[in-house]
Amino acid sequence: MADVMMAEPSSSTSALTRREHLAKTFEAYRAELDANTETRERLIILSRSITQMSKKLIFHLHRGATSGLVARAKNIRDGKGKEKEIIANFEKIRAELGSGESAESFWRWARPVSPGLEEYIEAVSFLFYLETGRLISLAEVQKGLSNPQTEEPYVVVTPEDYILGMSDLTGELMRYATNALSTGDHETPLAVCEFVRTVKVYFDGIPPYQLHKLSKKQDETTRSLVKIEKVCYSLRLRLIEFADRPDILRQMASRAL
Amino acid sequence: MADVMMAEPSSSTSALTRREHLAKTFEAYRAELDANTETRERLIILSRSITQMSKKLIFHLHRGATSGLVARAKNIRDGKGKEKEIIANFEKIRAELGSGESAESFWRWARPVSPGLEEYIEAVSFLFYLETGRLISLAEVQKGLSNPQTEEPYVVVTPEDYILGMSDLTGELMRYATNALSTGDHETPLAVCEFVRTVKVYFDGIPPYQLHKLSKKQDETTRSLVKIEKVCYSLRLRLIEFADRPDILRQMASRAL
Amino acid sequence: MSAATDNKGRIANVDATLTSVIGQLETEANVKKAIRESLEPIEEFSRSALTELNKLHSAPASDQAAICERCLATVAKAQPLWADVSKLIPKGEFYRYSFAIGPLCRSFVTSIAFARFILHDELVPAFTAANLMGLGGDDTGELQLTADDYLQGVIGMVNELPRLSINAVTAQNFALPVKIAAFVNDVFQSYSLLNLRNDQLRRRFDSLKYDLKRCEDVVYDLTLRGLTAGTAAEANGEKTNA
Amino acid sequence: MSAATDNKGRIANVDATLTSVIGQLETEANVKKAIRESLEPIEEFSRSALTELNKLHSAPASDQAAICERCLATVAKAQPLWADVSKLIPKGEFYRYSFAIGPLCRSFVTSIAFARFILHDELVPAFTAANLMGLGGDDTGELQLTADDYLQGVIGMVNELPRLSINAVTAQNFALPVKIAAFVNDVFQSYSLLNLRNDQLRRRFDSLKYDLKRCEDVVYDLTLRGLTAGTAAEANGEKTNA
Amino acid sequence: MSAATDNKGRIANVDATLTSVIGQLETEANVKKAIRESLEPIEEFSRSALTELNKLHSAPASDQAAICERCLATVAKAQPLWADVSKLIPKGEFYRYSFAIGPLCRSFVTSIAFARFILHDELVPAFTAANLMGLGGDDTGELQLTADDYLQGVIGMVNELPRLSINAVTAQNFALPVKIAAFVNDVFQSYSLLNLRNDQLRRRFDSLKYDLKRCEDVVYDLTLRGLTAGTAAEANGEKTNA
Amino acid sequence: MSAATDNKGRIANVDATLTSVIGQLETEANVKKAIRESLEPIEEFSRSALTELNKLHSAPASDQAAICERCLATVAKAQPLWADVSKLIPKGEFYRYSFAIGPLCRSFVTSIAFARFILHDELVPAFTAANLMGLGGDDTGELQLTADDYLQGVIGMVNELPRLSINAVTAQNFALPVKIAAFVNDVFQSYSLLNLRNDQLRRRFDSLKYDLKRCEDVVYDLTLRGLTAGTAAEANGEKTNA
Amino acid sequence: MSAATDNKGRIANVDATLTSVIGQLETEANVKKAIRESLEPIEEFSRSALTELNKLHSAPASDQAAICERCLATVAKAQPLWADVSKLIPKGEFYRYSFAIGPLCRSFVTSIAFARFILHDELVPAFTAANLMGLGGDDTGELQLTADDYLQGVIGMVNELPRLSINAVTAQNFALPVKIAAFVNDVFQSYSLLNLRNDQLRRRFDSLKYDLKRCEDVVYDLTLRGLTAGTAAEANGEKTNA
Amino acid sequence: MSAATDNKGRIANVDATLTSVIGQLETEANVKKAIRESLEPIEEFSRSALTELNKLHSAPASDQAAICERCLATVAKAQPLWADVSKLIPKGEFYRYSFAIGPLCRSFVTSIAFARFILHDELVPAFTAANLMGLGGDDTGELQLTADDYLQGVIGMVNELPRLSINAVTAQNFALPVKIAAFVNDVFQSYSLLNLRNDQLRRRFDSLKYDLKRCEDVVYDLTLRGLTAGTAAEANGEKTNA
Ligand SMILES: [Mn+2]
Ligand SMILES: [Mn+2]
Repeated sequence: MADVMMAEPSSSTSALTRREHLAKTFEAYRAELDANTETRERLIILSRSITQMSKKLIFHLHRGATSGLVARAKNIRDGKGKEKEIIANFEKIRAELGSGESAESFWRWARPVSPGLEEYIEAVSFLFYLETGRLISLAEVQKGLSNPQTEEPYVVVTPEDYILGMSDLTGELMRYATNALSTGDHETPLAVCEFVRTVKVYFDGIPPYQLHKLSKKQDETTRSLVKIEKVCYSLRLRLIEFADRPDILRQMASRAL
Repeated sequence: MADVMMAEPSSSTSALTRREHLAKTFEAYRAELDANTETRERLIILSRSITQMSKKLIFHLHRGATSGLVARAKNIRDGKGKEKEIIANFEKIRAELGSGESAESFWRWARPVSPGLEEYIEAVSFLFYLETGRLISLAEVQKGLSNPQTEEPYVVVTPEDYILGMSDLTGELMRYATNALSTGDHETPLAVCEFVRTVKVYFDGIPPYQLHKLSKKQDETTRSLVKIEKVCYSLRLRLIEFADRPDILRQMASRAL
Repeated sequence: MSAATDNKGRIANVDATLTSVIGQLETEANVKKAIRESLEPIEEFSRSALTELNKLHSAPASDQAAICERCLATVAKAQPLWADVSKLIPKGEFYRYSFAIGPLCRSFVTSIAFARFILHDELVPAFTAANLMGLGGDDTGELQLTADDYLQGVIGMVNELPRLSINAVTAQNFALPVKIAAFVNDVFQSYSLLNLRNDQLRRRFDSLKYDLKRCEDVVYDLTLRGLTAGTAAEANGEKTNA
Repeated sequence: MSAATDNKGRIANVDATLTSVIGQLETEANVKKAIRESLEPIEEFSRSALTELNKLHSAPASDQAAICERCLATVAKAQPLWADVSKLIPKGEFYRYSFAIGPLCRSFVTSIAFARFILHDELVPAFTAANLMGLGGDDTGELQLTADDYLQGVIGMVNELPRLSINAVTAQNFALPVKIAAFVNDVFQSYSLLNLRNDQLRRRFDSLKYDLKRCEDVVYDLTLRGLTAGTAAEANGEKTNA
Repeated sequence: MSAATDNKGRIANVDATLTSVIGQLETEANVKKAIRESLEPIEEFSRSALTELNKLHSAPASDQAAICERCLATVAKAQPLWADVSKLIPKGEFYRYSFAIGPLCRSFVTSIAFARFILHDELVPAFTAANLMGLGGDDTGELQLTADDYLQGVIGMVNELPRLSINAVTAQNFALPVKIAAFVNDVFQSYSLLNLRNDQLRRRFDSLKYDLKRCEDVVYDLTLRGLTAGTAAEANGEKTNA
Repeated sequence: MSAATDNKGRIANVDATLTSVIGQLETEANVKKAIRESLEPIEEFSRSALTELNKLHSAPASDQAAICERCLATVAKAQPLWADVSKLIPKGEFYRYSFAIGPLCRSFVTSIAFARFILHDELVPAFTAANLMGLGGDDTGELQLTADDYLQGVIGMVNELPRLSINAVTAQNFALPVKIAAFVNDVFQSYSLLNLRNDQLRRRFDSLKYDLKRCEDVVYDLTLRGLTAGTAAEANGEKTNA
Repeated sequence: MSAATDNKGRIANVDATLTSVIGQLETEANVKKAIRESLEPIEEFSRSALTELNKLHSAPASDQAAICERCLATVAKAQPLWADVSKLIPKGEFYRYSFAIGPLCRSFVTSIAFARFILHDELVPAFTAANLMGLGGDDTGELQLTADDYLQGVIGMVNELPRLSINAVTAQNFALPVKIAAFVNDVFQSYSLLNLRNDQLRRRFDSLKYDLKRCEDVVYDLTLRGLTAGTAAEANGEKTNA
Repeated sequence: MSAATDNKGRIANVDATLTSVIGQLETEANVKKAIRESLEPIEEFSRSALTELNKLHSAPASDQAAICERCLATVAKAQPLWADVSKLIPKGEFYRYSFAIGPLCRSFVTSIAFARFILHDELVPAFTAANLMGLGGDDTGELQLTADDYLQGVIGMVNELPRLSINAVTAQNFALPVKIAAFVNDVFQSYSLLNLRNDQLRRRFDSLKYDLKRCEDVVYDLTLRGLTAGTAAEANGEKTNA
């Protein structure tokens, strides 16, 4: 037992040595983990702010979407200004991640950024649809989120992000089509219906294992499509009833504006 | 029909009048809602930051909790410094809400603030327990979160917040008791066990309808208590086996430090 | 021995602290309960006001004003009761208990806005609504009609209008649907000005567009059949005076 | 007619855009699949390394070094295979696929740290572990052993030590438990320096304290029965040389 | 040795106690099963009654009375079977098994109330409904139609009316929608005066408002097209005097 | 005119019918509320009894009997209150309200079975438990302790025993764990012979196996350290003869 | 020494036993994988068939027959592939793998039933559906279309009909909604006579009532506007005679 | 008129089709019910076998063989009953009903493997287990013991061993824990060499590691106290040579 007693001091000295050595290493790990936590927090804040601004942009666009041509053009111009402000936040995200050498790090931080990114894609695709009647492409979204000079992306837009964003777009289009009906606009619902139906058919073809999150969103898209189809249905019934009184139809439509 | 046609212009003029009037009112509402959203976002950021810092403080305290007396005292001193930094964030929350006249508004924003507040209460009560071996009281928590001059609270701590925070404290005490056992400290587990058991008995007496969130946390407290009781059980078996060899027990205990 | 004393001291401290905080919790629970009970008689009036308005759907046009007046009179009867509620709310804590008061406020706004629309073809301002409810006086202290409750209450009222429009046609009252459609259109455009979060107000706002569509449809139907002649002028002309 | 053309144009645009993006999605899915398949033979080695180490529990002390060497040799056999994985990962996208690579890295760290502890009584540094795995060379490109994977892998190894400590006693090897307890104590204190989030690492760290307790208990048991005499000196003396 | 006796005693005690209690549970399970089986033939009649009523949706107005009479006749056929159910229920335990009997009662009330509304334009009282089902006699013992089941059955019947109203129009029967709207309005008005605390019932009753709207929509569509001539005046004109 | 009469008649009929039925529902709701309120003071005693038993976990062996006696005394204090509950329950409707009474009964059975096990090393029979609660007399009418509630209460008590076993060791009471393990073993053995069809109960009873294991673990730890001398032989030695 | 032999013997025995059993499991896993892979090209056809049918929603009446023929042609293309699946299934083990085959069968039944309804106004019998899929021949062995899969497929098809009815109106095809409503009514009537015990199927079938309502609503809208002339009389007039 | 014929034809077609298919479903439901009932008496024997084995936990070493023999005898009594089950299963449909038969097979395997381990220190092969159950004869047709059920049954048996090890110590039987630990180690080692893809089985097999640890703990406790003299050397010494 004396041996044990004697062994103790040397044991604890040597333990201290290894422990001290480990402590130095782990203090470096602590610094790294703490820095990561802070980066993540800053990115979450930026992402939340992008979400807020994108939601606002969508409301803004709905406000102008059913106005007359001139007001509509101005609304879209203003919308583009708001979009620029959002992009400035993506620039800040890029600055947060560093650039050039450490470009890869975007993937490391994709998770905290993605909620904002998805909402932005929804907003920008709505803006694009209202302006051009077309579906924005992934390349166009990515271009908007890249440095205009260097073409370096602020954040990378994956097909997943794009598809999920488009899926949300169908919900906004449903609102747009329904609002349009009340203003007597009889073409928008039919165009939107065709558009959403096409998107849905394409997305239905994506095997679930390739994009798990889509299946829940497809249910939402289906609900939106059914609502749009009902709008088109009412519209058809109305057009039939007014077939011999186009004057009244015109008058009612202008009344709403 | 001509009547209708004639009625139209006047109708739309008057509609514009009412609509313009409403627009002015609702633009004011928009400003109010937008301002609320921004305030909420700023509070969420502060609350998240308080959560992070409180978690760090808890880790810091665990690091020193099983050291020798001197190191332990220094650890607690350092911990108090960290607590001050957290309190500075609560001061910022108060500044965000305005003071004096608009003091009421805290209740309006309690929801975004509460996650950080709960985590802070957990941290400060752990600090207090390590320093004094006592349970911090609601009044003491509130005092720490009040302006030292005016005694105006930065945020109001409700009995709910306090109780939920104490419930979380039992989890940290469980970790503390288990860590203490490995360092040969035979008193801490027994003291913690008695402490947690008392807290649990009191909380068991709270009718569920008075504090709905507690029941899930009580399950967690029960799990913690059972773990502490197992630690005490092992401790008892060990003490019995070493009853005639207190020297070895002492030696082993010192070895761990 | 000092350890034993320490231990006893610690336990005593725990006992005292927890007993006190659980006491506080109970006090709060009692305040909540008292507030809820003080709201019960007011809820009774709120229900009566809505039941009164419900008669609009089967009443002839000539009875509508009287129904609305009775509804506002019922709302007015609740006014003195708010003071009792107010007394129970500690200073500065209105928002702590607004979860219990809010739904009731919304229901009153719905009734008031409905009656005022029928009577004056207007969207009652929040300030006026609060006054009619009896809030904002000296004896109702911090009680207030929040913007959110006002905005939700108004939507609740718009949700009733498609039904009224349709029943008006059944009762051969062809002026009311025109008046309703113009009003709902204005309200919808106003709400469109807001930037909403994903909360209840947003969900309720989303429902407005269907109400608008339905009310417009009725006007389409009437116009097609030449049933709005004259009445449209009547309804709109009045509106400019309101 | 221009509307019709417009419409056709719009549909064509939608078709082209969606076909392209779904193609990209598929390409990605294929990359993911290819990476997973390229990892399979490596996983085979990882499993073998762990199975080899498993023999420590029933082997006599004299065989332990050989077992650990064989384990490290197995790990080494996987080295050239990482280049195949690396080739599949597009530049800058390591973290995009780390969800698939991470678990494997952790498992290797567990094996390596275990073997190196038995052989050299040390906690293998992350840099060394990565080298032994074959990461960090020119042909493994951006592949890396992340701090998180290293830290989790080490805990996975510590989780095995209480069992080894107990089986060592059964096999009359009384030196190893003392060595283990000292090591686990050092590792635990090191991890205590970290501020963890509520993630998997935190949960695994929480488990460490029970391992430490169990390992200490064995030393208590041996000390009480005077079974550590000499061996303690042996184990600790060696440690200072390590 | 006394310990041994104690032990044996305790084992016997535990055994006897548990065996007796679990025996009771088995008996109860058997009663439940027997009751369920005795309900099966009654369910058959209940299904037939509903299937018969289902024909109302596609039948001409002239066939409706006959359909309803056949429905009530089917209900009557089930009357003698309730005695068998009653015999299985131990004294004082009706409410123990009401979870199994209730849904069936509701379904019968739905059929009866539906048929009586078509035949007599009335809301069948609970007492009458119970009689038509065959409950309340000497041989049905404690079996009873609870207030809750009656109300749920009535709501179930009102839920069917909007569909009938729409199909009546398709079948060129323009009088029925007016009669239906008036009836649903009466039910809804009476209900809204009452302060119903039971939550599940309240939610179902609230659903009536939706049914009422749909019934009113049909009357609106008919009025607009002048298809309610006579009937509308009859039903609505009088309502205003009420 | 006859239509008008009809209409008025129908409205009156609907009104009368619904008012009467909803009146019944109100009455029932009031009975429920009254019963719940009458149970509140009893619940207070039930909570006190459990709090008293909770002291067993930290008490020395010498205090246990006194604690259990106090627990049973608390249970006894509730006896006269059951008569108040009984008066509120209409004849034949015990099972209508058993959802409110059951949980309380289970809690009492848990307390009683716990105390009786500590005092007399027995599984209290359902009949005795009911008597100790004060049920089964003339003044408690249809109130009864159902087999299901009794069994659930017993399981609830057994679930507490592993914790008590562990805490007994901490409090240096080495006889209790042996007694507990033998008792839980008896309950488990008796149960496993029975074919329990009730699924919820079956799942709870299956959980007993886990409790039994934990109790056996404690006895194992004591045996290894020679701390069961006498008691172990007593309980186990005899068991082998059984 | 005999112990050593025993030990070695036991290890060898354990090893041999487990290796052989796990080998069997591997074989089964491989069969499963092979079956799943053999189903993939068939799934492709199944998806194409549905995509083709999807065009019905926007096509004019004149294109419908062609769409349905193309759909059935696509289904037919899958016929020869079933033989490959069949070869993989060991004798007597169809039901072991039906979990993988079933969903595909349901999807085919949905397509076939849909196309046959549009083309021939019939509910395709299970036997015919199986034939069109290519099941039931000599080369498809034990493969079969189960009653459950057939029924679920049929329900899946009926669930699509309300949407088609609405889109038909948009596309100015006013005959189809009448045909659809009559068909859904037939399915619903037939079903409601049957006593389906399978709970999942029952719930799905109950959902048909909601589909029926939606289809009837469309016919109502058309009737009101005089758009069913001819077709309505045809379908409904006859129904009343049935 | 031809439309009328068509309509009637379609209704008849729909009716016939659904009636036939739902008839098939009823038949299947009846087969399922019959199988379940035919399994009940077998389950009785299965329960008895397990209850018999349960006595091992408190029996002295000398009684163990007799207990195991009685257990196997009980299993044997169930043999003739399987023929009744077999007769109920239509040709080729064993796997359709294996969900009901599987759990019972697993339970028998658990009993058999347990008894054979105690008696012969072996892992009973699947073939032998099936024979002892009475499967595989001419009269049991397609009934079989699947590899999956066999393995799950074996794991179920290993899960019992830590408890037996601990109770053996309590009963002063120090040889059994050593034998158990060696056996569990063998099972675990054999398994860890295999690459098991089946997820549920994998998870259960992973649980074995926990069982192994507990068994090793017991041997550790005995070794430490010198209670394994002879046996430990016997079992462990040889293991190192293996
Ligand atoms: Mn959106
Ligand atoms: Mn915590």
